[in-house]
This record gives sequence, C-alpha cells and structure tokens, in this order.
Amino acid sequence: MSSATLTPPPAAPGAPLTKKALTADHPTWCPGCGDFAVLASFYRVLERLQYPQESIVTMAGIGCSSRFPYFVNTHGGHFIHGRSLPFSAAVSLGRDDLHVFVFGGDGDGFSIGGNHLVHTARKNVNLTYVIMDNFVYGLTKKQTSPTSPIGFKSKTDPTGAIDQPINPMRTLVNSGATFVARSHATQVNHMIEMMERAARHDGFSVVEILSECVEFYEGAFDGANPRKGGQFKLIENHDPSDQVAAYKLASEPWPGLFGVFYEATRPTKNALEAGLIAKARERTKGAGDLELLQASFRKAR
Amino acid sequence: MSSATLTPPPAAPGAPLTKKALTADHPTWCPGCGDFAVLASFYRVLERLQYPQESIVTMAGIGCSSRFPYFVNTHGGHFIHGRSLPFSAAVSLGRDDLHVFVFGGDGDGFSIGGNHLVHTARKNVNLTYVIMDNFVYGLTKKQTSPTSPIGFKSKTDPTGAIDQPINPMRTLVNSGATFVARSHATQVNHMIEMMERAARHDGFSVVEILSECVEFYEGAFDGANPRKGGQFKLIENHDPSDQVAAYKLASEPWPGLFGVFYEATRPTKNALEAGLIAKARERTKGAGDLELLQASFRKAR
Amino acid sequence: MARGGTDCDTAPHYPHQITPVSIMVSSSSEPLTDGAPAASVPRSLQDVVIRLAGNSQDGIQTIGGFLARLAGRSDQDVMTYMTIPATISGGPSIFQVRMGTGEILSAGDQADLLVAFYQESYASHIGFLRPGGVLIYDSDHVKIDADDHRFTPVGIPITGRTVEAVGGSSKDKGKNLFVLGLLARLFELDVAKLTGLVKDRFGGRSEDILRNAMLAFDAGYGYPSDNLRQSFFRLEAPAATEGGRPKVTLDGNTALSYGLIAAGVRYGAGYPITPWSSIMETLRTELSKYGGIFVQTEDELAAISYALGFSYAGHLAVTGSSGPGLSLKMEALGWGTMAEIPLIVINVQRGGPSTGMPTNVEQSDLLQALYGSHGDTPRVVLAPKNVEECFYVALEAARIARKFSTPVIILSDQGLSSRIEAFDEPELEKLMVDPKLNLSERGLDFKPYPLDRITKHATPGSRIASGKYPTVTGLEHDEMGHPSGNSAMHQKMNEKRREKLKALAAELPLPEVYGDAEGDVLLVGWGSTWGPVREAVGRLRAGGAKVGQLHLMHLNPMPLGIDAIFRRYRHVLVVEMNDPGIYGFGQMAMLLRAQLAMPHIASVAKTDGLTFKVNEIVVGVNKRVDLNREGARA
Amino acid sequence: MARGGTDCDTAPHYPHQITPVSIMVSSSSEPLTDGAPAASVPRSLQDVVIRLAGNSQDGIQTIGGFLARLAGRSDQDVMTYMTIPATISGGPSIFQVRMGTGEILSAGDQADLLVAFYQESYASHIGFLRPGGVLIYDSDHVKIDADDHRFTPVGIPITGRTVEAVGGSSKDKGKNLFVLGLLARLFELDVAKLTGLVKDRFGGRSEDILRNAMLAFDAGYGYPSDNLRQSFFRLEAPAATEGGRPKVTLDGNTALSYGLIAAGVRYGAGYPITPWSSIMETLRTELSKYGGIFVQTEDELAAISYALGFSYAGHLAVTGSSGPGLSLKMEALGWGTMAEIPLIVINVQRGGPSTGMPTNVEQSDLLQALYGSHGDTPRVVLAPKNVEECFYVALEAARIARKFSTPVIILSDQGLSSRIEAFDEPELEKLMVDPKLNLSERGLDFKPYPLDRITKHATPGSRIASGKYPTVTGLEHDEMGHPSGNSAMHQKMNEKRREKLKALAAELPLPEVYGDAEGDVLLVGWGSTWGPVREAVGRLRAGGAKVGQLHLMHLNPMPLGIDAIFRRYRHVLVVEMNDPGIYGFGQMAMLLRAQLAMPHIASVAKTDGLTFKVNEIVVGVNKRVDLNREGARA
Ligand SMILES: Cc1ncc(C[n+]2csc(CCOP(=O)(O)OP(=O)(O)O)c2C)c(N)n1
Ligand SMILES: Cc1ncc(C[n+]2csc(CCOP(=O)(O)OP(=O)(O)O)c2C)c(N)n1
Ligand code: SF4
Ligand code: SF4
Ligand SMILES: [Mg+2]
Ligand SMILES: [Mg+2]
Repeated sequence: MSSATLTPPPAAPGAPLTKKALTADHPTWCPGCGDFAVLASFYRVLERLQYPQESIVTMAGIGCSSRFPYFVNTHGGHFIHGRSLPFSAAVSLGRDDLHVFVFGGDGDGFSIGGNHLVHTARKNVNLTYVIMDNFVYGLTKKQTSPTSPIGFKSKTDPTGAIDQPINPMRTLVNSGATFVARSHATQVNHMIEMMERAARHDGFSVVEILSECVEFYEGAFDGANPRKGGQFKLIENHDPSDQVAAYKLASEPWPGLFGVFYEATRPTKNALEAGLIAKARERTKGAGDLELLQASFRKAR
Repeated sequence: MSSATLTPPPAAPGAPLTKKALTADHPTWCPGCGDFAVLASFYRVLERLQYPQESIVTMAGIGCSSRFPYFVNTHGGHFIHGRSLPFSAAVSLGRDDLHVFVFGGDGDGFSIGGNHLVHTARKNVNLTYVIMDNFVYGLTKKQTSPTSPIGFKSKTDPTGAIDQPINPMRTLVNSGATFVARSHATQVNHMIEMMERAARHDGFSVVEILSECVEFYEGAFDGANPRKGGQFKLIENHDPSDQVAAYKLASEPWPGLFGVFYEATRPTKNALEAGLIAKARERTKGAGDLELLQASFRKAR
Repeated sequence: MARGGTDCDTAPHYPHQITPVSIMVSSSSEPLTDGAPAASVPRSLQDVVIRLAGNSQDGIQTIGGFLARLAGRSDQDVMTYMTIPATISGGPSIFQVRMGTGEILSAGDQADLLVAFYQESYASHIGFLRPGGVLIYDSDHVKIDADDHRFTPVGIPITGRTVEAVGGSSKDKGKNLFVLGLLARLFELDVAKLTGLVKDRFGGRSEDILRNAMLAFDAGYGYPSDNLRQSFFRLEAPAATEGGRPKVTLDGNTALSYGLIAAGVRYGAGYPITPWSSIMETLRTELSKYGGIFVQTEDELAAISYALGFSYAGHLAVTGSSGPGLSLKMEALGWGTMAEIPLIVINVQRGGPSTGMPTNVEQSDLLQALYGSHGDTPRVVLAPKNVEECFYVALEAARIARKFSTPVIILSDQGLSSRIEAFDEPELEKLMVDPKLNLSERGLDFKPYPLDRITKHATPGSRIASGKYPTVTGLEHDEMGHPSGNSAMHQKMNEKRREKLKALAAELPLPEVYGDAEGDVLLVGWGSTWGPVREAVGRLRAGGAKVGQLHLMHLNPMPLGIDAIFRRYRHVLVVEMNDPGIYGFGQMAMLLRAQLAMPHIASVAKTDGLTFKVNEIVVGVNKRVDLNREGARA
Repeated sequence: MARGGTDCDTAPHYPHQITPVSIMVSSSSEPLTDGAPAASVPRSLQDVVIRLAGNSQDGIQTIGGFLARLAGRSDQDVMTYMTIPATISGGPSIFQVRMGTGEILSAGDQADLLVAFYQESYASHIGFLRPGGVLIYDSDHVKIDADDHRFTPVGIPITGRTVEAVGGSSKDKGKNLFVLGLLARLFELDVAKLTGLVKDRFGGRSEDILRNAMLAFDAGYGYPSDNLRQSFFRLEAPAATEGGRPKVTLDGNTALSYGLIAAGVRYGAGYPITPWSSIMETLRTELSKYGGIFVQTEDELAAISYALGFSYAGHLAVTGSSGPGLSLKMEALGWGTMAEIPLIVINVQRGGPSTGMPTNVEQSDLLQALYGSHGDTPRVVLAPKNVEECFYVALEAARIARKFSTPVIILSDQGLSSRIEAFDEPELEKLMVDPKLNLSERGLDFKPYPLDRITKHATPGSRIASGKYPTVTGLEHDEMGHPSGNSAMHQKMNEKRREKLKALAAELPLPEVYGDAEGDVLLVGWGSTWGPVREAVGRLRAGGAKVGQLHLMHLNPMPLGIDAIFRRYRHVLVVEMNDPGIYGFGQMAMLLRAQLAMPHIASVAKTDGLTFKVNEIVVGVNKRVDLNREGARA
C-alpha cells in the first residue's frame, strides 16, 4: 500500500537496470544506521551486474538488517529468523536461472541460524550471503549477540557480556564457503567490490560487513574507520586459496583485516545435482515422466 | 523392567566404584559395533576417576550411540535428537557438584546438533562430550551423515554422497572448546586416556571417537587400524594451546592424526556465572531472598 | 492557530499538593480554550482517561509511565495502554493512562483528554476523544479543524516553550516533560512524588540531562493554565485510604518475573523476542542476586533444552518466548511431558500467524499451547487476567509444576506485558517459596514413574538405595524410566500422564460468576479480556439484560462444574482475541464445545491486534443475541 | 518332539501351477501332524492369514514380501502387517500376510497358519492362532505344549534341513527360503512367479547367494508335506479374473512417493526418521530421473525451509517426517500459511509423545497437524485410508496446494508405511500432472494477495508489468505482500486465509456412508482404521444392529453435510488410535464435537501402538452402546 507511490515505472525489457528501478520502500532503519550504506552499495552492485530485474531474488531472515528485501524492488522476501539460507538454497537449486542474494544480521546468521550457515556452505550452494554484523541484536533492542565482545553491556548482560564471541571469519573460512570476505559499511568502494566479487563467484559466497547500529552500539566499528581515528587494514600478500593461511589471518586481533580471506573452486551443489540428473537420464535413456512411472508400477505387479 | 535382574546390589557409600556397579542393561547394539568398546572404556575411566556414583550424569541425544546412558548405571538419560548439549550444559551450570558426560553420534552432534555444539563450546560449559563417529546414520539404517565421505553409498545417496563432509577436528578446534581430542574405538588404551583427560579438564572437552558401524559402514576406519593394515598415527611435537597449529593438524588427509589437538585454559561459563552471582551478592550485601524481592516491590510503589 | 505566549512566565511555585482521587471534568467554555465547546454540563468521572499521542522518540512512554506510577503511589487504580511502532526507527506511538478510585478494568474506550504532538497524532486520535473531551495540541505543529465543535481544543506551543525553557542546544527534547508539568498543574498532581520519579529516572545520567528535564517540567508546570484548570478539572480531596497494603505499579512482564522469583524459580533460559524479552532481561539481571542463573541461548530450541536440564538437575526452571519461539519449543516440550519434568513455559502472545504483528496483542496461541507437540501430550495451561495476576499465576504455575511433575504453560499477551497497573503489594512474607534441592537417598523401592502415583524424580546427586539408577527419556518407558516397547505399558503410561491432569482438575476451585448467576448471557473469557468483559457485563446489565461473567485462569485442565454454570444461561459467549476459524468458533470456544458439546456456546472473537473495547463486546453480544426479544420471550 | 527326517528327500518337481484363488482349510487329523487336532470340519475361507514369527535377522520380512507380491500378481487381494524391533540389533519380529479373493480390509485378527521359528515366537504368538489353525514350528528350536489341543501342530526341522540343503558354511541362513518353499508347496503357489521374485531379489548379488537361496527353497518345496497339503488345504481353480487393470503390490510409503511423482512433485527435502525415511529415500533415488532434486538437510527445520524455497521458486515441493520432526517444522509451516505457499507436508505418524514408540502405529498427531503452529493458521489436512489411497491422496494434496496456494498436510502412519497391499494399477495416462513453471509476465494490476481472490504468486523470474515486484513475508502484509501494521488489514487477511478453506470445503464431496444409512451407530474413522472399521461394521450388522461407517479423507476442512448424516444415528463413535484425553474424547472426536456440538459423538480410542483388531472395535462399541437394549427400544 504505502509502497505504491514509491515504485518507479517499470524499465522496458532490455533497458539497463538502474537504482531507480531497484528502489522500493523507503528504509525504516534509524537515521545513521550502517545498513543504509550497504543498501546503497547493493544497488550499485546490481547496476554493475545488470542481471534482468525479474531474475534477481533477495531474501532475508528476521532482524533490522533482514528488512533489506523490502527496500529492493525485486522478487524476494522475508523468511523466518535464522533460516533464510536453507530457503534460499532451495531457490538457487531449483532455479539455476535466478540470482539469489541473502541478507541478515549477526544474530540471524551466527546464533539461531549458525548451523544452516555451516551446512549450506559445505554443500556449496550457489548464492551470495551478506551478513550485516553490528555485534548486537538491533530489532529486539539491544541484547548480546554471538559477536558482541566480552564486556559489552546489553539488556541481557547488564554488567557486560561474558561468553566468548564467535569469530565470524574463522567460522566462515572453516565452513566450506568458497568465497569469504570482510568489509565495513563506511568503506563504500570496498564494500561494493566485495559484494560484486561475491556475486560473480560460482558457489557459496559470504561477505561479512561491519555495519554500525547507531541506536544500540554506537561507535562499535570506529576502530576500523579511518575517519574516526581507526585503521582499515586491507589483506595483503595472501593466497586466498590457502584455507589454513586464511584461518590464521582471521585470527588477527581486533579490528582485524578486510578483504577476501578465502576463495576456492569446488563443484557447487547446483552442478553436482545437475550431474546426478544427467546420469539418471542417461540410464533411463530419456524416457518421459509417464513412461518412467509406468515402469516403476510394472515392477510392482 | 527388563533391567531388574541385571542391576547389581548398590555399592556401599564410599566403596570404590566398579564396572559391576556401573553396568546397567545389556547393550542393544549389533554384535561387533564399535560402541561396545567405547562403553567398556568409559567404565574404566569412571573406575579411575572414582567420582561418587550418584554424582555422575550421563546424557545423550538420539541414535545408536546415544543409547549409551541406558547401559551406564548412573543418573542420566536420553534427550531429543541433537539437543543433548544445551540440556546437559544446564545440568552442569545448575549443579557444579555433578560430573556431566554427554554421548552422541555424528548425526546428532554435527548435523541437527551442530549449532548447539558450537555455542556450548564457545561458552566453555564444564562437561565432557564424546562423539561416537561412525560416518553414517546408524539408528535410522544407513543414510548419509555429515561425516560420510564423498562417494559413500547410502540410502539417501544411492550413487554415492556428493556433499563435502565436515571436518570434525577443524570444527571442534574452531568452536572454542577448550579440550579437543580424537581417538579410535579399536585403540582401547588411547581411548581411555583421551576420555580420562577430557573428564579431568576444567571446561568444555570433546573427544571424537571413530567407532565403526559394522552394520552399515563396515571397515570405515580400517585405514587407521593397524590390525587391518592401517596406520594409527599419534600427534607428536605439537603445542596443543596453539589453535592455528591445531587447525592445521586437523587439515591432514585421511586417516589423519590421533591424540589431543587442542587444550587451553579459559574461564568456564560455570565460573563466570558464579562470578556474576558473587558480585551481585556483594552489591546486595547478602540480603535474603525475601528482603531482595521486597526491595524490588518497594521501588515499584 | 497557536495561542502564543501568555502572561505568567515565572518560575513555578508548587502549592501543597493533595492526592487527586476523583476528578471532576466540566466542559464549559472558558477564555483559555480555542473555539466553541461541545456539551457543557460539568460531570463527575469515576476515572479519567488521558491519551498522549506522538512519536515513539518523544518519550511519551516515559511520562505515561510516571503518571501511572504516581497514580499507583497515590493509592489509585491505574491502567495503561500503549502502542509501539513495528518499524525500527520509531513512528507514531501512543501512551494512554486511565486512573481513578474505582476498580480500573480496561484502558478505556474513549479519552477524556487527548494530547496531540503532531498533525498525524491529531488526525489519528481525535476520533478517540469523547465528545466534550479536552484536546491539548502542540500549536507549533498541529492545525486543528476549526469547525469541529465536538471537543474543547487548547493550543499550546509545546515545542517552542520547551526549546525556550531548555535552551536551543537540545533540539526539542523535553517536550514530554513539559507536558508532564502541564498535566501536573492541571490535575493538581503530587509534584513532590512526580519530580522524585523524574529524578530517579534521570538522576543516574549526567547532571545536564536531569537539569534539562526539570527545566522542561517547570516550564510546563508554569505554563498559564489556571483558567483551564479551574474550569475543566475540579479535583476533590482524596477519600480516606483503606488501611490495606500499599499499591505497587508494575507492567505485566515485571510482575510475572517477580512472581517467578517469589515462587522459588532461580534458573531459566531464553532467546530474545518481542514482547517476551523483558522477562528474560529482568530475570538475567535479578536472578544473580538470588544465586540463580539465566542463560541467553543460541535459539529457542536450546533455551527450552537448558530449562529442562536445569529442572532435571533439581531447579524448577523457566523458559519462555512469543509465538514463533514457542513453535520452536514444541519438540522439547513434548519430551518434558513424556519424561514428566516440572517446567514453566511462558508465552507472551502477540499477533500471529508467523512473524505476524509483533507489537500487537492476540490470544491465538491457545490451541498450540495444548496441541502444539506431536503425540498425546496432556498439558497444563494457565493465563493471567491482569497485571496483578501475572504475579500470582507464576506462583500457581510453579506449584502445579512441582506437585504434578509437569511442564506448565503460562499464556500472557502483548497487552499485559507492557501495560502498567496498580495493585496491592503482595504479602511476600507468606508467599515466598524457598527453592531447595532434595538430595536425600531414595529408598529401595524407588521408581520415578510408578503407575499408581504421580512421578517424583530423584535429583541427580541423590543416592538410590537399590543401586539402580533411574533414567529419563522421551521413549516410552517402564516405571524405572527404561525404554519399553511394550504395548500395554504405553497405554498405561499414556493414562498415567493424562490422569494426573484429572487429579489436578479435581482440586481446582470453580471460579465465581460475576454478575447475574443465571439468565440471558454468560460471557466467558480468559487472559487479558477480563477487564473489558467485566465492564461490558456492567453495561449490558444496565441495559436490562441478565448477564454474568465467568473468567478462567486454568485453561487446561479446567475446574470441574463448568457445565452446570453454562446450563443456567440461554447463551454462552466466549470473548477472545483470535480468529473464529472455519467453523465459526474461537479457540477457547472450540475447547469448551468439544468438552461439553453444548450448542449454545458461541464466540465473540476478533483479530485486529487491539485490546477489546468494552463497546465492541457489547455490540458483539447484541449481534449474536437479541436481548430484547429474548427478554420479552422469557 | 521333532518328527525328524522322512522318506522323500529327492529334488522337487514342480507341477504345473494354478493360481490359488480360494483356499479350503480342513483341520482333520492326519498322520503327518503332531498331537490331536481340534475342530475337524473342513471349512472354506474367503482368505487366509499366515503369520511368520521369528527374529528380524531371519529374513521373514523378505519372504513375507514375496508372498504378498505373489498374491498381488495373482489378482488376489493382500495385506501385510509387520513389527520391527525397536532395538538396533534386531529381536523378535513378525510378518503377517493375509490374502484372498474378497476385499481384504485388515491384516486379520487371527492367523490360520502360524510359522514359529523359535521358542519365543511360539510362546508369544500361539495365542494369535485361531482355534483349529495350523502351527508349523521349527522342531530344532521349539518345544510345544503337547497338551494344547486347540491347534494342529506340525513340527519340521527347519534349521537342520536348511543347513543340510545349503551346506554347513552358511550357518542357518536360508531358513526363510526353506519356509517359502514349504508354503509354495502347501498352498500350490505359482512357483515360476515366486522363483522369479527370488531371482529378482538375489540375482544382483553373487552367484552363491542366489544358488543358496534356491537350494533352500527347493528343500522346503521338496519337504514331504503331501499328506498335510492334501488334507489341510484344498486349493480351487481361480475364478475368471475380471477384465480390469493389473494389480500392483506396494507398501504405503512407496505408493505415496509414486503419488507425488504422478502429481508433478519434483522437488523436496527431508531429514531421516523412522518411519518416514523410506519416502525420502525413494524420492532421492527416483526424482533425478525426472529432472528433480531431493535434498537431505541438516535437520527438519532446514528441510521445510528448503521445501518452502522450492515451492516459492515455482516447484510445488514436499517435505515430511514423523512426530518429532513435524514438531520442528511448525514455525516454518506457519510461515507457509501466512505467506500462502503451496506445499505438501507428510507426517508418517508413529507412537508418541516425544520419541515415544518409533516403530509402532498411532494417530496422535491430528491436533498438532491443525494447531501445531502459533497464531491462527488454517490448515488443510488429509489422511489416506489404505495403501492404494496413499497414492491418490498425494494427487489430491497437490491439487489443493496448487489451487488454494496453501500447505497441505498428509497424515499417514507407521502401519500404512510398511504394509503391503495389492490394488489396481492406477491409470497413469489420465492422472499424471505435468509440472510447469509459469514465468509469464504478470499484468499491471498484479497483486499476490488480493483480498477478493485466492492468492496466486508470481514465480521469481516472471516480469511484473507494473515494475512493482511483490514480496513474501511472515509479517502481516497488504495485497502486494508488503508488511502492514494496519489492524483492519490483519483482520481481513486472517479472513482471507480462513475463507479459502471454506471454499475448499464447499467443493469436497461428502463421503458415502457404508452399511446402514441410519440407525444405531455410525462409526467414524480416518486414516488407516478404515479396514478394521469396515469389517467391524460387517460383524455388528451381522449381529442385528443397524450400523454405518463414515470415513474421512479430508480432515480439515471437512466436506459439508456431516451434521445431517450424524443426526441419522443414535450414536456416533469415532474410532481412532489416540488417547481419549482428559475429557474422554479422541482427537477427531474432539474436532467433530467442537464443530457440531452434538453430545452423541463419543470415542472408541486406544494407544497400544497396534492396529485396531476388528474385535476390539466390536467390543468397544458394545461397551459404549447397549445395542440389544436399544434395538429393543427402537
Ligand atoms: C524464532 C524467533 N526468535 C526470535 C525472534 C526475535 N528476533 C527478531 S530479530 C532478532 C535478532 C536480531 O539481531 P540480528 O540478527 O543481529 O539483526 P539486527 O537487528 O541486529 O540487524 C531476534 C532475536 C524471532 N523473530 N523469531
Ligand atoms: C527430530 C528428530 N529427527 C530425526 C530423528 C531420527 N533419528 C534418530 S537417530 C538419527 C541419526 C543417527 O545418526 P547418528 O547421530 O550418527 O547416530 P548413530 O545411530 O550413527 O550412532 C536420526 C536421524 C529423531 N529421532 N528426531
Ligand atoms: S536499531 Fe540499530 S541496526 Fe536497527 S535500524 Fe536502528 S541503528 Fe540500524
Ligand atoms: S547399526 Fe551400526 S551403529 Fe547401530 S548398533 Fe548396529 S553397528 Fe552399531
Ligand atoms: Mg545484529
Ligand atoms: Mg552415526
């Protein structure tokens, strides 16, 4: 309803895909939220990629960051908390013609959704996953997240968080994801580059973007923001296909490094399943569906 | 009921804890199943540890391996598939006087339970977790498990598994577990040593034991069994407190190494929560429960 | 439009305050008001309803809270109601306070006074102001309809005066305190208590913040409103307060949390979700003082697993969530039923299905509470009727969980969770339950699951004299807890789990009927519909119908004898906030019809995400029942 | 005790076989049998029930399966029943085959022939043999009670003869095939077909295995049983087979899998659990031939998420599980209802609650299917009555899911999942549904959630002419799928989701009543109780009562007009395998009472984990209804 006035007229088929065509609702994020920059960068990435608009699918779980798909005028939506990856993996596997992007927060991805992340990664399903990591639960108003540092004061840790946080890069490098990168929402060009490379990668690609929650964790990422006196250190002299080296890089102390930690080529689940189908069809000599099922019943006579 | 005749008379308080007292039902595993040896070794470990019988809790999820607690005559039981860790973590946190052991299979631990494993580990809850890894779903009769190697033919991969399996050691080393070891069910002494060290470790300790499913994956671990022409290679010259080195060791090709991959000291969640309580009590100057709640109500007047 | 600055801009002087008890409102036209008034006969109100309408950033929740707390402190009854925008970055939001000396049962269908901060607030809420009511609006932002003579409009440059008072630096922060000051003057509120509350709240922060807050408050208090005050609101001396206990004002989630503590619950686990989160936040903060632990887990499946683990370890534990999280707990909850573990599970209901309407109220999880797990899982389900009962329901849940060794579900709702009510401070000395582990040695004949008695587990750490340690399991089991594939045993254990709920039912008191003990209509309710239903009963009876109210706290099992009550009325209408479904019956109505097979049970149900208005119930009843015609027939 | 070796030990010669159609059994005493016989009048049986009792390692499931397949191939009706030990390493296990020319409705309350491999098999199952029935026992293992003259015992050294035939090396493997040979001779089965089945099964493996199998079979076939054969079983020539379609013999899970394929389902996801697993195994194997994908996921939460993703991507998908796994799917399933995604969810019910009785049958997940998710989630729930309907129910589920854009739950059960029945091969030419993506451009006025029509999603990949792309979400939403916090919209969308189920109900045919169209008792059933209930109707009517049967496949919504049928009977008894609960009504009985508020609806319910015996139903009815007294009154 409210989106009616905001939607641009459709681009003619074949016309270049513009930010204007991609803009849907006005984001409901707090003014200053890091997620705005991620959204703006994503528009730019899509402008560069020039996929047909109708072939793009943006999905998300639940969280502030997960409202992302409402602001992108493509097919897609908002699944349940933590399970956007298995949903989206199926979209990718079922429809190799689509371009699948998944967005979410640190809670969505590493807490409730942590296992799906690992298993989608080891299956190497062809899609791009962007984690907007703000080290806090934003939508539910400031509880400790699995990336909140020890000592962070939240509503569930009023005297400071005590559980050791997970290390996103180490976890992702180990997961089996075939493209793993890290960026920062204030570093727009870097972010665009990382997302574009992730999108062009054939396989399961993840970008973790440090995206500040100005409401509940102000200044969390200043340490990596040169404009705030921090250091935005890029990865250098690293062989991204070396998983152990990537793991080591990921173990650097805060604020760590930015760039592509790991990149490898390994058959995607999409390709492997296509292979099974091809083999089966070879065995059945191209029989039609009716014939095939009739044959099964014949055996049961 | 059926267990009635099998239960020995109670040991007198203070009498040494024996295998006899610890034996409950006769295991319902298939003859030859690797899990028998794990059970026998566990009796030996308990004999060495000599905890009071009533203070031992053995818990498990669901699976062949997870029937373990029925065969150990202590408090404990059989929770639901994949969630024995959060259940048992609470037993440990709620009752620091108990000795908590958790058993389970590869499906239980790395598939449905994968996320709980990671989060219990990062919290460093004080308990010992033994994964009886047979690279297959035993109880449900031969489906692919997250540790089944590529090519393994199961009922769900009749032409051979295609998804990249997880690497248990790498995953455990990365999880934040503070004691991570690997053993083999045919190497009884090694297994006893690993389980004993795990039990004596203060924090979240895990032992992965390769335990053959003779019914559905015969010979899976012959490669690491000297009696079957394999090699049981122990870890040597390794600093177990070096996480990156442990990660590297864990990346060795099949059949890999055996022994302690990682061992570290880090405050347990048990200790951290006790600290919160101590601090709170300090602040409230030892006020009793009634006084405390009355004070809260007074503030709401 | 704005009336601009007026004469008296000096620092305010606080007169000696008397606690307002009953408030007289007259709507006669006075110079200080804009436009022409509507009805002009002064009338006495048992209570007053104030609605503050602005944006969530304006801190209207804060001042609403102050008003509610103040009313409670002044031994008045109070109830609040608020809406929270579902979007993250804020948006239109209201806070409504109803206070008075009588029993306050609902947040009010109509406001006596509306404070509108913005044009949108005015437009959206003017319809809620009763004819003859007073509209205070920020004349710096709002342009009212000059031709609307139904209300008494009072324009005040709230923004301008606030900025002026506080100084330019702080933008318009403080408008809420300006309004609080204004209201304090209008209603002659107890300024000492009120400024005490303000200091409690802002004192912990920087000096500046408190100073600014007080500057804004004073500006509002000093704003020349004497004319308005004297003509619109006449405050009478308070009736002598009863000797009873002091009143406390709490929201439902806090009351529930305190109830758990009183009940001896010291352990729990949860995962954040609106509107459950504040319970876990309170418990996480409070329990360490009591030597307990509350764990924030990775998800809801882990949360209930932890809670079951704590309970198994001998500490009756709590977990909770709202809709989506409850769905995730259903497998483990079934284990709790099978293994017969005492446990408290709280569900703060919100609009469903799925993510639904997270900041709206609904009662649509009742059937899930009973039937959400696979298999036959007899469940104990309770619901509190108001904030006060949020406290007591926790005690009852803990009592049942322990005595019957079973999970107990408490169904609260979004409305109760955040609304503030005043109630008598509980007699904690009598109520507090001391949590204790029973680690005594269990006798030779110990069996956790005797077929002829209610399960009592042996806490780990307890020696078992027979040397035969029990197991807990989700498999069907024998009396020792060992798995059993025996058909007869399964049937018997199913019976055991079911029969203990019958034993519970037999000991429950039958709730009293309010209103007419027989007649035209019995209104049945559960949970937070209690207040509006009670008011509706009053209105319907005033209209001449014979109407009673039966309100259930024990939803499953129910107390015995409900059928006899139902038979005394021509119609039984169940009032609930859920969908009447494909067969036309709300969720509780379904349960009652299934149990009793009485065709005169029907539904007044809705799912617009808002608390029932009294009038909606009255209209709903009249739609289903022709009270006049039937009265004539009778 | 054992009768030892006899005269004729030569290689068998297969006579020209005729297909057995009806089987005459006489129980007159003949020299070849042990002890004294009981009743001795030869009697004609419409069908024969054979129970094989041994351990799961003995391969009795295998030969049971051969018998069932053979019967199906011979145009006989057949039904099997088996138990699987819950322990991992095997244990006592049975396979029961009932075959005949009439319609076979249940696996039989009693056996005509019992084959007992062990002492335990004899002891546990002799009570199941009908008086006058034949007991064949392995005289190498079993010692029978010589004083029990109710049966005709035949001792055969099965173990010894098998070892002898096959050679010492293979231990006693092959006993099952020895028995198969014996039965082939006794019942004059079609040896050509039978050995064909044996070869199909063992031919793929090593030469040795097949050779040993055939040696054992021949030994059994050649075992001198002519006396027994001629006196006990007289086989008649087959009736002319009807011109109809050939029979196929399948188990329920396979039939359901094939039904999905016929319905055009090409995508799915699941996680293993007994007894659901074999569906996912079949689909994983089969779907790649059809160009589809079935994913084994990390858990059930992921499985349903994948399935919803496939469906959203335009491929109507399936997921499934058994009890515990269904509980885990409830949150995502609620999303499916909210976002209105077509989906098929299979639940192969087993004994609950929790892990329960994994290898037993129960119907205790009905209420969960309807109410397992939080919020108001109108659900379509179907249940097949037998193996044949497992196939057709999949087609119906897919039809409804597509037409009404909604998840559909199919409730099968452990009994149906593994039991083998013969039925007419479906007319696939007419039934096959071609799965197709609709990627056409959607018009300017496209809205996925129009308030006045049933939702039709635009598959991703489709251009939207307006340039305005739709979203799917679990939040309440407007007609474009964008989140809406609007109260009125929530109420309307709740109605939309509910009303489409009413539209479905209106198009459903009312099932026909079997038996008496009015009278004493209407037996209502759903799912796999159909067969036993039908037989019970026969028996009750034979006893003079006026009894009808109404069987529901559409459990929610139900077809219209059930109330009128119910009114024609004095009693309505719902027969189901679940617990009657604290108020005394099984799960379907509860739904019917809630819907209709008819007090004459009651329950015949049980939860011993076993299929209803016909007699249990008859006894259950008589316990609740005094048919004689009432008949007299009528
Ligand atoms: C099953 C379930 N549990 C909990 C929630 C409540 N919830 C919504 S978002 C969220 C976490 C938000 O944190 P994150 O994923 O980091 O996203 P952010 O808001 O910080 O961008 C939670 C706990 C939910 N919607 N569903
Ligand atoms: C929620 C749920 N899903 C599925 C199952 C079925 N199930 C039981 S054990 C098991 C996996 C067994 O594999 P593993 O954990 O490796 O143990 P193993 O039997 O090999 O020792 C599965 C899928 C279940 N009991 N509960
Ligand atoms: S709460 Fe935080 S994460 Fe959410 S929109 Fe606001 S700033 Fe962004
Ligand atoms: S099935 Fe495999 S894992 Fe299970 S008991 Fe048998 S051998 Fe062991
Ligand atoms: Mg976050
Ligand atoms: Mg395994």
